[in-house]
Amino acid sequence: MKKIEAIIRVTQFEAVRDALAAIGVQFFTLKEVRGYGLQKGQRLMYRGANHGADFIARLQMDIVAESGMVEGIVKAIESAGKTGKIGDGKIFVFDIETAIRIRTGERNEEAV
Amino acid sequence: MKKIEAIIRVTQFEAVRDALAAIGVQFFTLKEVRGYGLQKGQRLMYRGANHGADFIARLQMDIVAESGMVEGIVKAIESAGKTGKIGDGKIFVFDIETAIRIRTGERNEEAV
Amino acid sequence: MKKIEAIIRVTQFEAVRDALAAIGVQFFTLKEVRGYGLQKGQRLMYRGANHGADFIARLQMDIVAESGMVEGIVKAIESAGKTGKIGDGKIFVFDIETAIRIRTGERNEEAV
Amino acid sequence: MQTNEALDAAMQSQFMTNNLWILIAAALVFIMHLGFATLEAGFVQRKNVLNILFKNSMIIAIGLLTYCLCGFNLMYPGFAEDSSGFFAFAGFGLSHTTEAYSAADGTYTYWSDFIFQAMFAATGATIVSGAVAERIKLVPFLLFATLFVAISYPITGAWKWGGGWLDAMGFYDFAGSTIVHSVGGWAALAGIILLGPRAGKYTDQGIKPIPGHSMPLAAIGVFLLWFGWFGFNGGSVLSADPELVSLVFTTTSLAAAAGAVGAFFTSYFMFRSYDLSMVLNGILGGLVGITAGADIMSPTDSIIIGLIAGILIPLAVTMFDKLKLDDPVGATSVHLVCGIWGTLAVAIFGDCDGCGSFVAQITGILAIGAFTFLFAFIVFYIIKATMGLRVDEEEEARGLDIGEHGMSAYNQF
Amino acid sequence: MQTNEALDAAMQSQFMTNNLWILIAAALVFIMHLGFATLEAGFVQRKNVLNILFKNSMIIAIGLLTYCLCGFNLMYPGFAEDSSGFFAFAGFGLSHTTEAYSAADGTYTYWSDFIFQAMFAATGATIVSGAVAERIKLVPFLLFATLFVAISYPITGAWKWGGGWLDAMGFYDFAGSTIVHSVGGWAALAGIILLGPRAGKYTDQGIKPIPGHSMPLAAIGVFLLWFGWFGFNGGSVLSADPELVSLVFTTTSLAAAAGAVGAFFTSYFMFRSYDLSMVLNGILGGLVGITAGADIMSPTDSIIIGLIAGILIPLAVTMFDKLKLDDPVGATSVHLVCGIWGTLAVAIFGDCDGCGSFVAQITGILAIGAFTFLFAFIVFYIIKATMGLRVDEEEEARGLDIGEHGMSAYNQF
Amino acid sequence: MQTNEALDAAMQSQFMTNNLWILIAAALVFIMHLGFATLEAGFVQRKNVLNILFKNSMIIAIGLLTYCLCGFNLMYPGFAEDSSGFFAFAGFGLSHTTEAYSAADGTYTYWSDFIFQAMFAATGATIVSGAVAERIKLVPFLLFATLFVAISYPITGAWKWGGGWLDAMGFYDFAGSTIVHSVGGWAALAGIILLGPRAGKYTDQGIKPIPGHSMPLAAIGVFLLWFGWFGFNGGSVLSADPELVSLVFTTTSLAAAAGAVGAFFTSYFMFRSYDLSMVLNGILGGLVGITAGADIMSPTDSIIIGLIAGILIPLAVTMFDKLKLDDPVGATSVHLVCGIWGTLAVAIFGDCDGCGSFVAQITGILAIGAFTFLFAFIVFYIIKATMGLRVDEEEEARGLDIGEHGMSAYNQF
Ligand SMILES: Nc1ncnc2c1ncn2[C@@H]1O[C@H](COP(=O)(O)OP(=O)(O)O)[C@@H](O)[C@H]1O
Ligand SMILES: Nc1ncnc2c1ncn2[C@@H]1O[C@H](COP(=O)(O)OP(=O)(O)O)[C@@H](O)[C@H]1O
Ligand SMILES: Nc1ncnc2c1ncn2[C@@H]1O[C@H](COP(=O)(O)OP(=O)(O)O)[C@@H](O)[C@H]1O
Repeated sequence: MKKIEAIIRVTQFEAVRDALAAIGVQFFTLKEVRGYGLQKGQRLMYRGANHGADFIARLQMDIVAESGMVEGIVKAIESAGKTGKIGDGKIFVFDIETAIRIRTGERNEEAV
Repeated sequence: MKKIEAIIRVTQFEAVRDALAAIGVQFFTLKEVRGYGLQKGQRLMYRGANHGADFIARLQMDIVAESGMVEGIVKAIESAGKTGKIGDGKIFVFDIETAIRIRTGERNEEAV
Repeated sequence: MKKIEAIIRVTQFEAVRDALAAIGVQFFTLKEVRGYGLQKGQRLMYRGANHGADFIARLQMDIVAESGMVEGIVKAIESAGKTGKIGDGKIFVFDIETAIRIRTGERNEEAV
Repeated sequence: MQTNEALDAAMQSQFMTNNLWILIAAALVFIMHLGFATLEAGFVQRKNVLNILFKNSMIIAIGLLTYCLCGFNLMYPGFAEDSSGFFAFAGFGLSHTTEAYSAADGTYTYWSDFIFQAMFAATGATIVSGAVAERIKLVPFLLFATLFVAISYPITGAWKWGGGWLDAMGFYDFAGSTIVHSVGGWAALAGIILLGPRAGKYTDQGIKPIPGHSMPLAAIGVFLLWFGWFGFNGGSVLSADPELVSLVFTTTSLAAAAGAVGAFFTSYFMFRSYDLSMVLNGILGGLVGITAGADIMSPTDSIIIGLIAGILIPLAVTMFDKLKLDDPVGATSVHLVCGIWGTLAVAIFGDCDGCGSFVAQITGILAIGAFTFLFAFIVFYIIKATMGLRVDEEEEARGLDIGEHGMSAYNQF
Repeated sequence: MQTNEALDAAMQSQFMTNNLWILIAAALVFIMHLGFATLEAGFVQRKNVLNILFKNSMIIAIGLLTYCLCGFNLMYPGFAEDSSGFFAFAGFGLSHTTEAYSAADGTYTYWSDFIFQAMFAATGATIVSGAVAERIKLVPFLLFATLFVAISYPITGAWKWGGGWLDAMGFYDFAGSTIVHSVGGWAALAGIILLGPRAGKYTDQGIKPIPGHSMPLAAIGVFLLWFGWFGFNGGSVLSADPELVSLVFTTTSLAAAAGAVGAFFTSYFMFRSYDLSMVLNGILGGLVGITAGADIMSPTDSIIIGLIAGILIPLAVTMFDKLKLDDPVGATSVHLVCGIWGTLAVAIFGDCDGCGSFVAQITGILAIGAFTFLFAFIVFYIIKATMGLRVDEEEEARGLDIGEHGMSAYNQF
Repeated sequence: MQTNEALDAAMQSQFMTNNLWILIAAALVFIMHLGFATLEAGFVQRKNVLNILFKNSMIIAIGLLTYCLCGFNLMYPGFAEDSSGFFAFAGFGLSHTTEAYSAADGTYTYWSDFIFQAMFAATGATIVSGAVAERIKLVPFLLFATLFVAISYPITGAWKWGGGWLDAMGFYDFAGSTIVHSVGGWAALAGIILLGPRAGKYTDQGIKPIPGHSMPLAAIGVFLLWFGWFGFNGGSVLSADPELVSLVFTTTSLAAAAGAVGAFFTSYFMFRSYDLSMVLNGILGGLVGITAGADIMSPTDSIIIGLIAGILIPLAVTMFDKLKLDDPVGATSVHLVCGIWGTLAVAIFGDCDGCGSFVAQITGILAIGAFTFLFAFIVFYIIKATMGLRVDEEEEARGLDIGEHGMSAYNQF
């Protein structure tokens, strides 16, 4: 069991979601996050003073999947989430110990 | 040290919180997330067009605890978070390397 | 590769961000979360009834870094995030399996 | 002859001014509906905001149309002189069509009379909508609102303003502390009794407050209501009489101000908190309180009346909560309690001859209250037994915006 | 002699009242600009809110200044009698400076005339701003708005209100269903054709709705527009004539109410949903529909006109969506479709002598529509070819608030 | 005899119209308090919104009650003729009780006079509340506001409007650029000097902007203020004089429009940004600027005055920031700087005989400014020394809504 955290552009969300659906992944959790990274936020002004918005809004997708599916999921996110310009985001893969479906109590492979 | 991520129904939050408190867990971090899964969101309409809200609002609880407590915590969440209908959510357990309390610098067991 | 999750006071964010920048860490993901813990929220009133706001608003910083940098990052957060009063928050360190930069496909060390 | 021309021109000019004021007052009463809509929207939870806006948008539409269809002729049926004046109906639709009005006919035209009165009609239903918010089903509520503004409000209104039996016995209610505000409050009370409290409000560990989602919206609502009240009370003079209208502006504003101060201190002493929702309700309490006697009070009287209304607000809110009568916006405290208080205050402070005696005021309060409460209770009861009144638990938890409308009030957050 | 004094005083008094009403009506029309600003802000996405507020704040400023500079004298150039009255210009700036007006000169002063008319002028551009929202560049839009209110609106306005050729042929448009509202709608149509739809609105899988970010803002907007419409229609009587102004208040309100009901039922039958955005548009549709004949309709007529306008709203919204003409706020449905309907309704329901015949009404609709659409299309086209009209994809995705202004409408969330 | 009857009726009719306008103007000035409340709420951070709404709700209540108690009689004490007219007090409470007013007594009743003036009184304190927002303690602020509107504002007001020494020397301030707006600005300046800037605003790396939490609220505020200004300036004619009131409507609107344009271009040239907050402040600057001479300016004059006021806004905001005088809503730029400018503009553009000379205007600005600044500084200083003026660091960081009220302005997000 692995957990994939993908931090993607807001504008690529629908492409990534569809790419995931195409390989059978329909379950994930989405979070609105602020990204600090190479792509600086827009220059912001308010009442004559600059405030470098050093972050930009991003989406984080958490996907839990069997280890065997990780490679495919990563590929799907990579191709659908990529624009080639700075700021495309990151994918992180974690090991997961147990996954439980609250409704049924099923564990691990059955739970995701 | 383990980290438990529970993705639950918004409506079960208070029950889960109280069930956790009953077994002595009062520390956790809560996030508002969007769940994509078996339970589809409500059919939404706006100006005559459907837009399948394919997600529903959910809460994610992050609980860090000693390994020995994990089983009890999972049980508590399972029983308090369950309605039996599709959409009850998931619990994921992760291994944690180090936990530090910023205020005191205490590590691991002492920190949570 | 490690992932550091730091749950800090809203008011310490800028200090922590600057402390991290000082040791060369400019990439992270920020989340607005609600903390349940020792520091209880303010006593709240509305129309004559108390409602213990049992949580307070907090920020969670997710930083992925090479294992070698973890110690320095934790130190920076600890010193900049500390006020000494209850409620300073926690740092958790996780092991990460793979990190991928979506833009380039670079993996792990090159990706962060 | 030329003299007559001049006098006619002068009287016509007075007629124009009087009539213009009634129309402007009607526009100001109209904006109170926006005040109610934003106040109620601010005081409900985020998930029920669109629903309350929907109801308030439909209520004003229903109110105007039913008042045109039958309400106006139920409320002003032209009771025969010396009749008991309990019920009469002058027929469907509006009767005036062609000839122009002039100074000789009074201070305003038929249309001005209609539109000013019509703007009042929907107020009662709007008051109810706030009290039963966050749990009542949409269509049943709209059905109730239609019957209430089409039938109940005009009938009790006719007893006094239509020249009926309460008017004959000297009941005094200048602009409607009882006839408009309590009436809404009684119907609200019937609704919240039959509906029960919102889920999770009254728990074993005590009262769990459910804070309104937006205080700016609530504050906008209260200021707009105060603004509209210049038309509500000022227009009820039914002419632009300089002395009376300006006195009414003064008493109305001073009572509102005193209501704020009364609620400020009382809620601080009771709860040790500076609670904006109480101060906002206090302003409204002061306004409702002065409404019955705004034209006959001195500044000092109006300050006292407003102050007491403001003091009543936190007490009433606490009382209704003790009784587990759940009213998200405080409509019963504001409109029912302060409406009764204002009507009684006429007997205490007013000194117009042969009117506003304690007996007359109490009779009016009880008769109108009893009729309205029963009407509302029965209608709500029948609806409950047939269509159902309350959304199911799951819908209440998820919110009525998604449940009833499939939409959210706020998007892209 | 004394008699004359009395008559003069009486006439002066009438003049004062008439004039005062025009001024109050001007203030009410002004508040419609806040209504448009909040309505449009509520119906756009969160990321484009500041941009729309910025445009609407500038439009009223531009409208007043250009109307002062040239619009007023283009719209009321004083056509020679019996002239065809197509185009004339009375010179730059305002001409009145010193002598006071009195009863002898009409019902209001030069300044009242100017300010009441000037408040109307910017309305057209405001209607456009909603339809082209979320994708048009700021400065090109402001340029268009300036040319539109300075030149196009006054020229077509002159044809009727300035006493031009349409007036001569009996075209009837009391307060501007065509002259103000359709005109805005035609320009909006030109804009959305040249701009294209917002990214992602029309997809292979069908129409993807892009819900407005705040229904409370939208509702505030619609109630304020209704409130302002008392001045828009009521002030168009151009005096405080009691019979007429009160009739206009009545027909205006009944049509708005019927519009809400029409849109309620139609959108329920079409989509099985209780869609607040449709009911709000329905109210506006009713208001636009009654505007051409608000002074000559009976209550029943005005209810029918409003009801049909309300029914047209969901149909028109669906039609424009089918045509892939993307209008985030429904401006074309409300102002263009219901504006045409209201102008035609004069020929159907109205019975003023020798005016408002089908021929005259259709001629007016077509002539003004053609001129306005062409003017707007050409100006937008030239701007598109030179400065560019549409923000780039990335900016559209990120939102115009950050893209055009470097600011967000909401902070610290 | 009959002739007299006609003349009396005509004069009574004029009296009715004049009086009605003062009352409607009072209602419009009232709505400015909602304008201030929403503007200030929009420009502060999300965590301090409820606090600012609370203050503004209490200020209007306090203003009306203290004006009734003593303010009115301090401001219009009836100075003996040829007295220096510096200070007098006509006693507590309102003096008028029974006899009706009629045309013979002027253009409006005692009550109209009171309520119109009373609505002005709280304005000064409202201006202060915005400038000291996000860091001042609640109860100390309310104490200051009470003393300020009860004592300081009426005393300086009496110098001119009460017929005091500044009036005698020809100082001209039609509707209060100095008497109302600068006065609020001076007190605001005293407050922000003693309070210091918000934490984190002025850092080593320069000025860190703290954006307002809601631009829609701010825009609603500015449009409502403009709307209310029709009553503020228009009502200050103190009659419904057609020529004057309509001129005032025109000059007021043109100055506001020009203020928007002035701020638009200046802020673009200074900062290369289209800053809505600057345009909104520019509109207000134009309104404040025209206020002193709205009845004596031509359209061209008023456009120039408004344009310069709009240009001054970004300059003043930048200047105050350079001086580290932190004003979250720009109250000092709008009300103090443009208030001074507008008062001076009377000497430049105005040409009323023997009034508004440079000497008189500058004397008025300095005398009223000095008195008000000192009064405010001393009161704030004493409060600071005794009760403390500023919330502690932790409360400021967490926000005053939770800190002072235990509530949030927005819930369930
Ligand atoms: N080391 C990191 N730890 C956590 N989040 C990161 C890290 N590096 C990048 N991110 C997230 O990924 C986003 C995109 O990264 P960025 O460096 O801007 O683009 P790119 O991946 O194209 O180089 C950032 O905004 C941030 O949210
Ligand atoms: N594989 C997954 N990865 C991440 N989140 C998931 C995954 N599966 C489910 N979830 C989360 O759990 C929620 C509930 O899951 P769902 O499948 O709807 O119900 P059930 O658990 O009853 O089958 C989803 O909305 C989603 O947020
Ligand atoms: N066991 C835990 N699991 C998850 N989050 C925790 C845990 N303990 C604390 N936190 C988070 O850290 C925050 C600060 O912790 P708290 O106990 O209040 O202060 P301190 O660290 O100073 O003792 C909490 O609000 C909560 O968000």
